[in-house]
Amino acid sequence: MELETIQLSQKTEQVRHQVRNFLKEEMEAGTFIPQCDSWLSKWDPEFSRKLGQRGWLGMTWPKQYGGQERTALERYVVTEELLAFGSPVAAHWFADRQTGPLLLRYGNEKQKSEILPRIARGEVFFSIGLSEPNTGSDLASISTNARKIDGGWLLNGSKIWTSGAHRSHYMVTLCRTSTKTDNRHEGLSQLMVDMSSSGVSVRPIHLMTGEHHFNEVFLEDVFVPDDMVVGTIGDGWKQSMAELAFERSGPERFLSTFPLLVELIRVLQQETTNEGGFTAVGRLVARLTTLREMSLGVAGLLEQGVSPDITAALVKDLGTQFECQIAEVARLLVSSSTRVANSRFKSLLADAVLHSPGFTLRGGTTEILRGIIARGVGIR
Amino acid sequence: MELETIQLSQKTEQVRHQVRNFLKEEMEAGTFIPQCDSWLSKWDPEFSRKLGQRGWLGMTWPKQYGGQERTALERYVVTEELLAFGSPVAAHWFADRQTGPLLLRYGNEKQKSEILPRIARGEVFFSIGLSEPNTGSDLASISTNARKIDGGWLLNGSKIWTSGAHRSHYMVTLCRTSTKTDNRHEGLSQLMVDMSSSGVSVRPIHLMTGEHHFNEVFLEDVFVPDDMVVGTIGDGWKQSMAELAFERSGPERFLSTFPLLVELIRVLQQETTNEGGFTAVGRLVARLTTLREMSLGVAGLLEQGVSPDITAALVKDLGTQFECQIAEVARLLVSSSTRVANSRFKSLLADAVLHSPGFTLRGGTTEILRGIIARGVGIR
Amino acid sequence: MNDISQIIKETAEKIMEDLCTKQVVEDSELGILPRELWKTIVKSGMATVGVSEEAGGSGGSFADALTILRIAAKFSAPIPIAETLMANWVLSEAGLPLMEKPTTIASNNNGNKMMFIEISDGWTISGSAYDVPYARYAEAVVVIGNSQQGNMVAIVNPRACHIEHEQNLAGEARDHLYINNVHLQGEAVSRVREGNDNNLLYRGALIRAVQMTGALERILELSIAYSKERIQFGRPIAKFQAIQQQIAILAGEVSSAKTITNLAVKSFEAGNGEKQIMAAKIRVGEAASLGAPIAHQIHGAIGFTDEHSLQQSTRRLWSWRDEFGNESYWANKLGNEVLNTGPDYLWPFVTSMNSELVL
Amino acid sequence: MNDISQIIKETAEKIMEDLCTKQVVEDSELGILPRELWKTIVKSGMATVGVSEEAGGSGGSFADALTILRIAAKFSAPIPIAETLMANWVLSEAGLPLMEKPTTIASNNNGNKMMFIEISDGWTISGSAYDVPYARYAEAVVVIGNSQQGNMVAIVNPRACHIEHEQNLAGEARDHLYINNVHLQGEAVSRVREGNDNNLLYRGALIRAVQMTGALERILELSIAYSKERIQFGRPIAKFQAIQQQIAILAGEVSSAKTITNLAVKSFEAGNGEKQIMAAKIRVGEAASLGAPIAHQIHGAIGFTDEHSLQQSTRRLWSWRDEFGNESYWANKLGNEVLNTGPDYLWPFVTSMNSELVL
Repeated sequence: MELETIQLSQKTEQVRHQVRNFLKEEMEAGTFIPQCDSWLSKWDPEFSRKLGQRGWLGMTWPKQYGGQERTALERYVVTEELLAFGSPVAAHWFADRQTGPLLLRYGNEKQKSEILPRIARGEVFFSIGLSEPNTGSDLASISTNARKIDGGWLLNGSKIWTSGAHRSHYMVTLCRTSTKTDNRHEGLSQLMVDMSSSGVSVRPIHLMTGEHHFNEVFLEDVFVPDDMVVGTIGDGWKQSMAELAFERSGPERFLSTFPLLVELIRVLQQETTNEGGFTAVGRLVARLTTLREMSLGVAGLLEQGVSPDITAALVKDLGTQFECQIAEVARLLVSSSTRVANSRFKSLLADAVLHSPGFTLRGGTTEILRGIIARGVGIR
Repeated sequence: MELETIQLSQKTEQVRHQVRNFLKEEMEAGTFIPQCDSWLSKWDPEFSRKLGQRGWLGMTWPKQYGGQERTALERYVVTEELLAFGSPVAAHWFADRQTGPLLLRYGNEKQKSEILPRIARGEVFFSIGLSEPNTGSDLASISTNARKIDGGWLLNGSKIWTSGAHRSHYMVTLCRTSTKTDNRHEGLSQLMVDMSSSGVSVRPIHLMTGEHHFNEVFLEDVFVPDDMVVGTIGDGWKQSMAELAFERSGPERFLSTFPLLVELIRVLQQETTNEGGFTAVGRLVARLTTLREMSLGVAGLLEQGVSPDITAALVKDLGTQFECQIAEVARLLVSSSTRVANSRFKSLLADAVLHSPGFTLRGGTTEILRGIIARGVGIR
Repeated sequence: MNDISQIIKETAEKIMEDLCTKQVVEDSELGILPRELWKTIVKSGMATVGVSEEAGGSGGSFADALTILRIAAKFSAPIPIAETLMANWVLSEAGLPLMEKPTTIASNNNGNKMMFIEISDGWTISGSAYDVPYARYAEAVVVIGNSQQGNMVAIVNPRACHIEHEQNLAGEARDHLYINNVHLQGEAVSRVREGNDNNLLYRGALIRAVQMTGALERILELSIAYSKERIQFGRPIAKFQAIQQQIAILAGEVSSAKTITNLAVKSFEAGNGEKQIMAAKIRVGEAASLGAPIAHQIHGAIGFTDEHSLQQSTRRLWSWRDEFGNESYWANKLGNEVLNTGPDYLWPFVTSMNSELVL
Repeated sequence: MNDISQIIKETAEKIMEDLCTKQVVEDSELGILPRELWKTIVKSGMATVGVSEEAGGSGGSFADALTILRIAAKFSAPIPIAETLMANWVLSEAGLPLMEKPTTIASNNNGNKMMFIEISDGWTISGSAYDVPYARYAEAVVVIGNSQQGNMVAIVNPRACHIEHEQNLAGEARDHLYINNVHLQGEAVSRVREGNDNNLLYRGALIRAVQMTGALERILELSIAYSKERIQFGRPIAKFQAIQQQIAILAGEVSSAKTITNLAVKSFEAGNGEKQIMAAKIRVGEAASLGAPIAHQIHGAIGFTDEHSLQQSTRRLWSWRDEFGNESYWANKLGNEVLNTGPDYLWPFVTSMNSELVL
């Protein structure tokens, strides 16, 4: 579990500069206002297309599939800049982070050549169809199933918590393609569902904030042609797990509330001396620096083709707690009895607080992650 | 789990006054200096005898057995004053808290009339022989055993973590008196061992501080006469568990580091304005007040003959964490880079830190207590 | 608990169970005040508990009134019952008529400014107040403010005020209210009896502590129930030790909140509750901050959607912990008091916490 | 990691395994300095790593030296290797002869006062220093203090000092040292090159962060091993979910400590580590404060007795977190810097943390 310290190359830092300048310009032009949790909440296809135009989506993919053949660390830097500025990246998020790499690794040629370039241009968006109403952390218990018919599969069941399903073009759907055996991980497959297919219906699930990002997707006799099977029939579990490990250690696991931290500092700057504030901010920055180093270290390993499951789980466990911690520190430092002139602070704090329950649940709950870590250190 | 707010009577408050005055006088006379964790660490038979002379040991017991027939709340008040002042109460602690009530409830007439008055005078001290090297939290797995012989029992085995065994007169010893069955709680009994018996040997276990309070007691063919059996042969488990519930919610579960809090305030008073310090101290005092109310509430229930296992477990779980928290807050508030003139603070902090690992282990670990609570709320 | 108290408690529970459903709470966020719930509450006399019958109230103690608030909060009741009760205490102390209509209070707390000026034929009132609970629904605003003659109180018609809609995290109305030269007759204005801004702040803090305690009870009940129902890996999640340990922590927080709130209520009733209220607002705020995330963690994603009522309680906890002073605010005040008291009087300070009570 | 670094690491591990047993650490608390361990360390050249061979050192980088300290700390090595290494860096920078004898440093940090006064035939030094590591065992004291000519450094014979024995929570010597008009020849005193008091404070903080990281690795290893051995309720406690979750938390803290310490070491080596060292001392201190109780909770009572070596590591963690500035001290400093940098430069501040490294 010892990570090498990553030094980012000059070239990588140049990319950072470009992204940072772009974001400042967009912000000044009023394209977006920094938001907490923008990778879940702020869906802006126009913004995604701009990123695509600049080559900042699908960055690491082969040029033949619309990519830029940049390094994983260059992609990392782009991602962290986008998140640190709280920019509206929800539309392309899952396609760029998960579906692209999945298709590159397991997809057939048609999928790769037709879909990847469109993802990289910020034109095609994906949802991930994993959870079902009764699964929760117990993913292998899913019951959505596909029956083989002529030329494809007939899909029935439902998926829940599918972010953006009401606006995305496809959903990669984990389903059962043969009956359950004692080994529950067998007989699962991944099918790519065109969301405009007949038999697909989407029910919104509103968050407690009133926002609509999540959905329940119902699949009734949805036809999925053979060439939309991802990878190998029966390998769905293995493929999905590889996908999940990818999503655990990115900067979205500790930067979701970073825009609030920025605003907290703005408010504290205006206050008279606040020793408690200095100390609390210093601790947060030390923690943030550490998390970023860990996350970068994992990215470095991924670049070398190593898949550091345990460390990735550690980053997510510690990182998502850190995201909640920013909110707690912020509210305690800014006395509720003093009127806060800064309404940006108030609204960022509200978002951070109301989104925080999701941080430690999505992508593997704290309990599940700690189980993975325990197994990693050899005690489970 | 809702506790009634307890109002202490005038009479009870008078007792408090007497004890407080006594303690101030003793402190001024140099009899003792306030210490953290004094109920484990500060053994002073002379001090115990003084308390006995004033009627502050065995307070609730019948007069015929040397008691004062005072209320449980009066005893509570005496106990909390003794602990808040960090006075040297280790010698009589277990005899007064546990053994006395045990004998009153289960002891035979001889035990009650001969031993209780001597405990109440602060002349006879007890150890508790429960844990064994391989038991830990799994008490029912003990293997110390007693074989019936003419006129008594022959005891073999060993006990560990027996506080004060090297200085106490008796040890109440949980042992197996018939062979193990599927129900591991059957066949256990409590025998009272005279520590001067032949076959008893005591090996000191030194703490990391170098202090000697704990021991391992070896029992080789120790003869225990029939009249030293406590209660009924075979009922040892039930009797011991009742005893443990008694010890969970007293003020010794949240006041062990109180003398450090007093000294922290002395140090902070001398510093220039320290807003962070005010807030941290305010939080600690709010927490302390809450714990004391809960503990008093349990004492009130015990007075009514109710045994509130869950709430007692809550008090111990929250209280022992609070004891650790005082140490952590204290060290962070008093900057390590400023020289602390107050050497009392330094030494109390050292004691608190080095004793803290014991707080959340003794009398039921955090994990065990939370299991009890979970069962209490109906989910286990 | 005496008989009357028991009756008040049971009545309140019955009313809430019947009329304060998840739907009612939901609708309130769309701007629908549950008139039937309000009417029933008023008819049962609950809007004036804590004011003696001689003074036109329903009798009962402050503690009884707070019991009603705890129960209402447990059900997330979206009505200004806390504000109306508090208003009636202020009115009765000032010798003004009691209110049975939805009422709110605007005072000089929290950086607000309310000014009474005596003129030839009565008074004019001007000022602004932020985060006034339920102002948009109120049919009366009890305004407390300064004047050259000391603190004054009066009932103002909300239609004479300018109201901007705002809300807290729970979607409860917390409006900004502006009063511009409202003219009142002399007899409609009264001097605040002994009460002052500070007193209102303490009362508000106590009320929020009581309400949070109710909401905490609720999230514990919901969490226990959900953990027994929800099946994962072939068994109820309540069977997993990690979940058991979390629920035990939550139970500890809820129990702590109840205990310190009860102490504060009893002390307040005895006319002596300042430091107990501080301790309660701090400790209950901590319980809310630690407890709400645990409840959500146990419930999984469903808990933070509008499909489950958990979030109605947790959002209230997150809002209420910051209203009338958050943990830091009160901890700073209490810590200050402790440091002024000094090290050698710390223990007497702690033991004095429960030394003057009405039981 | 290059070949030389690898050799240094393996050599240090081998020496510690062989010579730094639990007994050796125990004996040190009785006042016995492990001479053989020291001699072996010196013979292998480890006391002068980080000083170039041209300057009389063993070569290798600062990072190599810190690797040695991390390994020594993992074994709780009761020798002044950190102090001697640091002393040698200071001496080589000042052009004074290196030390292979046990050496310690007394400087103006931490409220100490050390004064150099130039006289006709050299210098006199006077002053006092608190908590000087291993002073009673040292055969040389490197004293750094003020003079009218700036900061000066010199090697002082401890026999010319008055030493009062004190110790930290781990029983490591932290003595008070008084110097009264010690006279030195002119050539024995040198100006401190660029280095200053602050520099020493940062170096000390880095060293303690590195040492804590070593101790944290140790307590994680011990906890994992113990949880697999210890049987309760018929199975190893490692099989209980509550224990697994605790060990996962501990693993997270240890991993965090390693990561931030590595960053600080690399940045320091690049001559640029101030803010990274701050972050490291804060975060590693937090890891120590959270991790040590978990390790003890897993070990049960045996862990806090002298029969188990866990406490040799945890007591060091508790001591070292407070030496050279605790978490609050550095967090205040770092927070101040962040607030001065301002909100709009916070993110660039964070990303600059790893922008200048030697790898």
